[in-house]
Amino acid sequence: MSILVDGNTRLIVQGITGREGQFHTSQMMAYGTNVVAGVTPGKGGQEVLGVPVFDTVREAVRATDANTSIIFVPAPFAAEAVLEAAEAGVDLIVCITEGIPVQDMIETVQYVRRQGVRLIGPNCPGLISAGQALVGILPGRIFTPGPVGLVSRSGTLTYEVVNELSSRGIGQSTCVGIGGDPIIGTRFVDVLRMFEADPDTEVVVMIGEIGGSDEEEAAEYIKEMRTPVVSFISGRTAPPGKRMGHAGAIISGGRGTAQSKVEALEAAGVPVAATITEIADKVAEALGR
Amino acid sequence: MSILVDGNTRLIVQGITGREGQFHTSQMMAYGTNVVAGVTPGKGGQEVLGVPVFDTVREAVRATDANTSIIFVPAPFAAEAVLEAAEAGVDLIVCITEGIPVQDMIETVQYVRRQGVRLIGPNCPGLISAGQALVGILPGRIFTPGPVGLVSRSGTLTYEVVNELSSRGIGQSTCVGIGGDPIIGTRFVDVLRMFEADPDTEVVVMIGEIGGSDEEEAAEYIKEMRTPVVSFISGRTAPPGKRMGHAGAIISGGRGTAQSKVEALEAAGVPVAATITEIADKVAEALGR
Amino acid sequence: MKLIESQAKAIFAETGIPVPPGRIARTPDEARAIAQEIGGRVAVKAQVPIGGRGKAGGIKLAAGPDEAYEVARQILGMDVRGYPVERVLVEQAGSIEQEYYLSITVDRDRQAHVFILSSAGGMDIEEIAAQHPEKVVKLWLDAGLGLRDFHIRDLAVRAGVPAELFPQLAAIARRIYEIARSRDASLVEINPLARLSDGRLVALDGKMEIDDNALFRQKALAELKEAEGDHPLEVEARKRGLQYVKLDGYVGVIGNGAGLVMTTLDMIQRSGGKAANFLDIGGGARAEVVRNALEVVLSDPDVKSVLINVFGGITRCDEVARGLLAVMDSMDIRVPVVVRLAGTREEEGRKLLEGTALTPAATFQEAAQKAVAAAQR
Amino acid sequence: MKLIESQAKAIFAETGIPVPPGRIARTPDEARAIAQEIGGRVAVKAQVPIGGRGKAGGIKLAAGPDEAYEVARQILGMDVRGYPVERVLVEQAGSIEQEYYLSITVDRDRQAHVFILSSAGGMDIEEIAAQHPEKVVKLWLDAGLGLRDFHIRDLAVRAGVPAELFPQLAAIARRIYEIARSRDASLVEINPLARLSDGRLVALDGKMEIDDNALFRQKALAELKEAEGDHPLEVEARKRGLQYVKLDGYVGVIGNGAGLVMTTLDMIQRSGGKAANFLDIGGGARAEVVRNALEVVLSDPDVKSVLINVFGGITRCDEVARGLLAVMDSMDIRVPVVVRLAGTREEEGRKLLEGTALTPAATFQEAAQKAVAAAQR
Repeated sequence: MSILVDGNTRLIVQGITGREGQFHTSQMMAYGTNVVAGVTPGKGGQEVLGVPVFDTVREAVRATDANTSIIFVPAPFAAEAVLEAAEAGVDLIVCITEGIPVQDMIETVQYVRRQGVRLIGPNCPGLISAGQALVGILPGRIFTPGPVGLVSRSGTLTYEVVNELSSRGIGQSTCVGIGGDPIIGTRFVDVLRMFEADPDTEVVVMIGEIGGSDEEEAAEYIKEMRTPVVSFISGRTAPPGKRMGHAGAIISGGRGTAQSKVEALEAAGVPVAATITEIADKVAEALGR
Repeated sequence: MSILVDGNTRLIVQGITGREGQFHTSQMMAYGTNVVAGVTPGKGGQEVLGVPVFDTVREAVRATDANTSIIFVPAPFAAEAVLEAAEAGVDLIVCITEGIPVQDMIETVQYVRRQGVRLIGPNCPGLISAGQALVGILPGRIFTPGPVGLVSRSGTLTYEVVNELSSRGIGQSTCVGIGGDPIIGTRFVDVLRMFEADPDTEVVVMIGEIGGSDEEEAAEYIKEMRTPVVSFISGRTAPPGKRMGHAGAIISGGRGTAQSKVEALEAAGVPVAATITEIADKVAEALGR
Repeated sequence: MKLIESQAKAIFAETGIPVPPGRIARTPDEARAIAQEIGGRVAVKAQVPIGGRGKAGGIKLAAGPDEAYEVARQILGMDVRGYPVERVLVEQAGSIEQEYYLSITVDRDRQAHVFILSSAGGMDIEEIAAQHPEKVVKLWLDAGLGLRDFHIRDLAVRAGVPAELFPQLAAIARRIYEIARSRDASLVEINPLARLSDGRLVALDGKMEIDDNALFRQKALAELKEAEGDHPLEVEARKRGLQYVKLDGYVGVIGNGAGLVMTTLDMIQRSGGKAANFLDIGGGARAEVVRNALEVVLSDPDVKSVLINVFGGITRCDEVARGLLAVMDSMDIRVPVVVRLAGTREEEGRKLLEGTALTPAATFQEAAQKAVAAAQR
Repeated sequence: MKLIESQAKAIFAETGIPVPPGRIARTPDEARAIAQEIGGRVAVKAQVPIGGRGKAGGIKLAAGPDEAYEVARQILGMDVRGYPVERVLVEQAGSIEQEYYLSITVDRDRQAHVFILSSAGGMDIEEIAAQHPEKVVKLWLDAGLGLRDFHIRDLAVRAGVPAELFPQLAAIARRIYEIARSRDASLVEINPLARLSDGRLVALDGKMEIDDNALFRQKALAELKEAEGDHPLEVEARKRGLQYVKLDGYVGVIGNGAGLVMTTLDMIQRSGGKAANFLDIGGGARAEVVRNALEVVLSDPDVKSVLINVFGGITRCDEVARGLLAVMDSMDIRVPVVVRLAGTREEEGRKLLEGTALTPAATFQEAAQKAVAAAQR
């Protein structure tokens, strides 16, 4: 099993006619994801990779009964694309686009939440349920089905971890990249809840970084979890007050430092790995291998 | 028993220092309602009728643990008063003020709904649980405790009905005036649900009028109800397209006419009385008296 | 309050919604001059606050200035469904390829603003909605989110509006939403929204309704309201702050609370009579309000009897009685007046009226019957 | 991007937030002239993009023009925490009765704008918040509802602001909210917001942070950004579209993905070294981007070795290798460069680099160790 996406996922690609959208659609289809429609305003009636393109998400949902949408729309229009998908009635929206203004996302995240729609991202690599469905830009090749759930604020770092796990014969259930922006639709604690409810996820790896207090909040929830969690925090040596690419990685005051996160997690009984190999060691340990 | 208000009601009066607010506060207190605080911006620290006045609803709630608020604030400021009460954490807001712009109420009703707060009104007489609590401007004197729940879009007409019932020895549980404006916080169907769940309400009287399709919607729900409902529709002879005081009472097209409402109710098995005396007759019948 | 076409179009033009060039004429000569100025074919349209002008002959085309003079002469002074035509709008008549319907209004059931768009504009939209509901598409707005471009695209696609019109449609939709918000309009309607042969979308006709409750913050519109008005008695009642509607019967009605007054009208009909008006004095009315109300009702020559029906909740029956006595002191009451007082201080109220020319009634029914009988005597 | 005091105050003034009269001076003579113009006591304040100016001697009062000349002479050219002072703001120094703190910023945990108000302004607000949290009151806004007057009243009452200041405070709060919205400011801070002896509230100091992601729609502010910049290498990197931060070590770092790069910095420290920079080439980088990145890192004189750490997901390792080869063709590489390529097309990438002067590494750890060792050799 898995969380969020699987063989029942019926996917719309918003921005399918763009370079990024088209490339990743081909990758997702190659992985076996059921891409049922594309949306690009003004390009309704065309086809991309054999997938019908519509002018609006509502039309696409009506015609194809899609339940999930992934967004590759340029930053100035991406928040609107999320809102459109939320109103059109999909259950899950994955926003890959990076560089969306914070203000747009505040409005969008608040709206999507009250509509009861799940948003992953923005500025995230999406998610993958190994062997079932890829809804994102993750390199499907490195994933192998298995018992480890991953949730991360950082894309490439996650691939490193997955690569290490797979190379040791440890497979994954679902891997969710929640994105590195300050305002995101789904946070660590939301995904941890889903993994906790998934009978096939035996261990969870949470890959955090400096900035915000998502990890601290997650630590509170982990105290109640039955499923063991292994963690990693990047940016331990980042100097205070410097931006490290992710707007999220800003340290302000005592909150959001690597130290505060590591302490909170350790207080919750979570092993915090110091290196990527150590993550895999601790996962193997938790699995009793 | 009763719905919405009772001996546990701890009431704030917003606009307590105004003429209306002060007069009705005295009436509510005389009826036995527990008025714990008043709010008038800029008049914090004063007392009115022995009730402490605060500058903000939040302060009033913190100081007195109030759970209900009634609003006598002038129309241009009334919608904001509702929003303030909703953010301050009361459970029930009763807005007496009439003449609030529709646009303000659209925004307010949508916001209050998503905050999960119950709003009665605006432009309504409020509500009373006979013998327990009066939160509104209804003439407490005419009510007597008993098994009949009333819900109405019209104030004075309701008093007529209550007067008739009481004079025949038929008492009331709670009487709710939902207000005659086009945009209101609580509609017939909401109150019917509460009466249905109230073990002490044995019969419900629903007093509707032309305009909107609240009564038609209520008729759908009444089909599922165990508690018998007696109805009355005013404005049967009103000419189409004329405004009859309540902005609500506008007939447009085939919808919202007295005929459409009477037909929907009769199809749901609801006796629709033609006169006020007939309402009382049908209630007596339903009570088996 | 309703705005007529020329008022709505003035607001459209101000907001940037394209309307045909044109102006108001009060005489055939003015119509000729305007047609001359515009050049080419013009439409001459009666400006009255009621629908169905076209069918009633209130809208005519003219090929040039002389014909404009002629049709203006026909229309000015004619009577459109009870409204005398004092002004016509003379405007350019473009070559129409397609007519759309576009509006924003308030949906009381969904408690939201709703946009309505149809490719079958120009005709009666309610008829289309009843017979071909699929041709009239709707979209409800979240007040917190407002109107977004994707909303307009969604509406347009569902209504079958061709993609090349999206940008024009979006601009117009944004503007009518802006009008609804900034002017407290509970209805902004463009019908037809015409696509001309040059591809432009133009508002050929417009209607607007302003929320009366919001006039306190719509000073400019409130002034229009003063100036316009419907029946002279309604204008007079409004000046006195009364909720009054003129009806076509002969029993004058005064009561407190809209529901009670409507029920009183119903009861008059049940008693075989016909009400001359609706008049709600509201809650907690003082003697002065009652006096104003009775004066307005009595100034209606159609009124053959008056029924005053008050249930005292906040309103005190003795206050009502005092108001009635004040009128009797100041004017000669030419018709029978039936008074029914119940509720708060009903005893005191009745006592005050004892020995006057007013006819007391104990119940709602009795009051209606007595008033109808008195009128028919 | 951060705005300095004078930039923030220019926006305040434009929006209607009261600021003291004053202007920028670049020389002591200019400072004297401005002080003369203003009259009375003035403050002379170093304009640098960093906090703690006061403590560093960058803010001084002057009783008149001559003293303004003198303190400006002291401040201009001084170094405030690494930033040379090229400009001072000379402004009227009013008589302060009370200092408040007011700001709006983004709360990532609550996913909302948050207003912060304190009666203990003027000092370090974070210290006050830590030691006396009850003195710093917060209010989170619903994006759909926005800022309402009752919000400001609520904040003011809780922060103990006297009622007579509500109207001024409300006007200022509405304006900073307006700035946050219209200018995509993720922080607008007024500290202190001073109540002068004449009762007026005035913004004595202001800070602003603009959301870099929104610069595409903030043309005027984007131009300021071009002009300002921090470290020259950061300005250069920004021009080339790279996410670059200058650090104080000696191992140059290039990687793809912020998390991976940060972990690389951590690993360098674990291996006993110190990173010279953070540089993220992002996802799916082409050869051109890699070339730009390496050129920027190599132009830093502090760099003693370079570590290139790429995990190919979308990014293709062969593309990265081609970018590296291009740099080697065009410039002389003066320091050891360690390259670790893993993931998509890692084989192809490694093969391309075989036989070059670049040092290959198989794992993350190995790469860090080699780079640190090479730098220390």
